[in-house]
Amino acid sequence: SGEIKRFLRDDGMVKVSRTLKENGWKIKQTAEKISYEQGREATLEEISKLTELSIEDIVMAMEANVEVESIYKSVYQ
Amino acid sequence: MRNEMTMEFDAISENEAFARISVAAFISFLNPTLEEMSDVKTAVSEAVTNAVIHGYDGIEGGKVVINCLIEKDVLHIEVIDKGKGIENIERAMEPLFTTKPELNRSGMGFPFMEAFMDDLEVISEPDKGTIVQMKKKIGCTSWIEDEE
Amino acid sequence: MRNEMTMEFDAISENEAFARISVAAFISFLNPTLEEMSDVKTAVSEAVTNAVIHGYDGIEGGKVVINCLIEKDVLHIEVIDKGKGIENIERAMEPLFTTKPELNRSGMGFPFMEAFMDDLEVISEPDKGTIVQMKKKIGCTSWIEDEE
Ligand SMILES: Nc1ncnc2c1ncn2[C@@H]1O[C@H](COP(=O)(O)OP(=O)(O)O)[C@@H](O)[C@H]1O
Ligand SMILES: Nc1ncnc2c1ncn2[C@@H]1O[C@H](COP(=O)(O)OP(=O)(O)O)[C@@H](O)[C@H]1O
Ligand SMILES: [Mg+2]
Ligand SMILES: [Mg+2]
Repeated sequence: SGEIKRFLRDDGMVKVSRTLKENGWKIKQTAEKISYEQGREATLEEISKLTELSIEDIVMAMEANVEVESIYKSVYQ
Repeated sequence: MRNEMTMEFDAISENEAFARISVAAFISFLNPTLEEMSDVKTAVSEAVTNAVIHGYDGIEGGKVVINCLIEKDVLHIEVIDKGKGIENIERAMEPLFTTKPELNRSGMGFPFMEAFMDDLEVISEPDKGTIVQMKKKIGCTSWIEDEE
Repeated sequence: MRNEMTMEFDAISENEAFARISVAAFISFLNPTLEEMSDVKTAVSEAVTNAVIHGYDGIEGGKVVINCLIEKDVLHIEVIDKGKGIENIERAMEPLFTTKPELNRSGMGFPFMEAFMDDLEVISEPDKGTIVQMKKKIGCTSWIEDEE
């Protein structure tokens, strides 16, 4: 729908979404691994150490994921 | 530890992502989990969207203010608009209640804020505006322990 | 298109990343290239670091203000502190000039801001504070062309 198109067009971050999405995948894998091993949620610092991504990159990558989720949300609305 | 920020921006939907990312970046040094970060982002998104869509519905030039205060491991957020205000706050906070069904609003903004944050308070006056106050404890305090 | 935001935060080094990310998020709807984005982030980082390290050197409770205005495809940024100020602005802006060699400062903050932005102006008064004004045209205007 127009909503999704506007969304993709308006957001400059879509341009960098490939790396961000790859990072997003790496972050989620790592978070799952930590929470499986520790029996609790992984923190930003722990994820940063294991992925060698900066806190800043993790914040941005998680934003890219939010966007993917929002796109799905608008699709199913 | 105390850290404070405040931001004010044009009430346009393009700024919703900006607000959400800024708050996420602001709290990141508290060492949150991904889930805590995403909870806070969802709550901020809903509150800012409400300010833009409902508060300034049809009003040009509105501004949204976000105040963030971190005190120890508790995050306090206020999202403020000077728009139309809410007549019946209790009813507005009920799940599925919306005054904009035509925009596909789900009426789940306030229930989400309530679910994802530890505390939610809404102060509003018709034609004066709305203040949404939220609190959340960020669980992992390793950063604070590291402080000398 | 016009879009404006202003933010104020505690002058602590933890907030430098927050400021940089926020400005990046604010300009992202202008559809910048990665390079433009990174240029702006570098300039903001340098200006905020200067406010914290030089402006409020040894002063508790200082605040940094960032004003951002997007007018068409031009970004205007102001980074403001109410700290010590600069006695000789011309000399301060010279490459490699630093009053803090002991902190491994490179003296390249102002030269970087000048290189990465299209325009740099510094207004300062001893014991009043410093205003760093920067401008940059963001090249990709597809978003603006698409507007009806
Ligand atoms: N900032 C605000 N200003 C004015 N009215 C608001 C504001 N926020 C919420 N409301 C009112 O409360 C209702 C419920 O809000 P919410 O739970 O977010 O659902 P929705 O946004 O999907 O309608 C809205 O439909 C609107 O009538
Ligand atoms: N906001 C400020 N307040 C006071 N002095 C400043 C400020 N910004 C810069 N200066 C002065 O200008 C000098 C040069 O700044 P800069 O080029 O960023 O180099 P550096 O930060 O590495 O010293 C600083 O060493 C300092 O003396
Ligand atoms: Mg809502
Ligand atoms: Mg410097």
